Amino acid sequence: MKERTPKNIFVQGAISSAFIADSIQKHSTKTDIGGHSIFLGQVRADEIEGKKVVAIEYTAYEEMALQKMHEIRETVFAEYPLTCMHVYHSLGKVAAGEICLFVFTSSAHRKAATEACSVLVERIKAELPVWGAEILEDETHQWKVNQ
Amino acid sequence: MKERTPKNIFVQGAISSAFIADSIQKHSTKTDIGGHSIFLGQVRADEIEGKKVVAIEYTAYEEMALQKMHEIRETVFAEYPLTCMHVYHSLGKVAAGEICLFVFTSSAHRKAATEACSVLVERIKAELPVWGAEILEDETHQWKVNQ
Amino acid sequence: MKILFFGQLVEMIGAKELLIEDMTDIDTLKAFLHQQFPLLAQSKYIIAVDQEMISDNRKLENHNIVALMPPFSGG
Amino acid sequence: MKILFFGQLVEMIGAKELLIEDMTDIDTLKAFLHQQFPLLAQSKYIIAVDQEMISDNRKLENHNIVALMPPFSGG
Repeated sequence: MKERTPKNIFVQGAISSAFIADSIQKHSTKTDIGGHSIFLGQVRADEIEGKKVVAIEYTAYEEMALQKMHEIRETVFAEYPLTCMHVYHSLGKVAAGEICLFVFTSSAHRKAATEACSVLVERIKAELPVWGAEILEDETHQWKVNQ
Repeated sequence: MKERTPKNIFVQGAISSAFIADSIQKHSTKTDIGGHSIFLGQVRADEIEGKKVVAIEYTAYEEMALQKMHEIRETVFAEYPLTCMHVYHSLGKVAAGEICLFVFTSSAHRKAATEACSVLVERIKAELPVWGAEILEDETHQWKVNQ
Repeated sequence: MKILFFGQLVEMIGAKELLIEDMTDIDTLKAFLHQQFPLLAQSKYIIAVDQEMISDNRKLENHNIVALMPPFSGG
Repeated sequence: MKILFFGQLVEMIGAKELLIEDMTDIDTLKAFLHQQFPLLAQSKYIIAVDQEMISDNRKLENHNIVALMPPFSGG
């Protein structure tokens, strides 16, 4: 297995559509790619006991999360014939309607990219030490629960 | 089932990353969305008998393709709880490294968006009357075969 | 009636569209086209009448639009 | 040793980090913390020692970093 050093996946605040566009654009020089699969997590304005979620504030055990992501990355690269894999997760406050997770996989044929992207999203949500506090419109908050 | 009139999915030439970014950005007002799934088809510079593919030129039976896409859209909307569904396919010449297919689904919870996106890509490739001619570096061409 | 050709069939026939009258059914039309364009007889294609894909023989009238389509390769 | 708290546990403990010396093992540490912070005893959390998730008891030394983590909710 190729050694890869842990990359930073965390960005402060929301992930902008310009950042995503830039990331897509950079792949136009990789002409062995036939398909890209992208997952974007967006903050929902859920209603909790009559109060709307206005943002999610994310915190993480960063060092451990990056190490864990490194392991996930290696496993997924070993299992799927991918050309590229990029993961970005927000820290801090992300308003409802904004993007908080960006998972981007590319491969020669679509199946690998699509499957790897799904696997990554599931593993990121289940295995990374990251926590989201849902900030409500009255400035109280409640801790997000996955699934 | 809600009636939807056939939308045009065809764009002349490549699909730009700016167009994709714009499309993502427009969804920030839809705060009931929790996940977006995107598939991008990119033209590969395959080598065919020693000659590189420099572009694919797409043609379609447009009227029939739009009608068929309309049917697919209705079926997928009926089967998955989606908030949004967008499909764009290139016509004309798309250079190697450029994007020729953009499928974009959104839903409250990620599963619907992810599954619907995969189903759409498969059905688009199998059922839409669209043809791609692979233009080689010596200006000859050969007709693309799916799978 | 209008006969439409797509993809590699356009090159084979040398036209995107032909006007042929009084073909009573699909089989008659196919026999006629295969005689005129022998390469077509060896090609894989499917037929749509008025945008509806068909696999069996079927009566035709002059107002029908018949499309000959090689295997799809979009995406 | 350094004890790290995350998510809702930070609010419960009132700190992101505590320094507690001479806890011989995880069970001893947990008993100590549960006594100091009774709400913690009723909370769901998992423990990592030096970033490695553990489920059973385990000896501790003062250079270890122990993290108490409520269920993850990233993404």
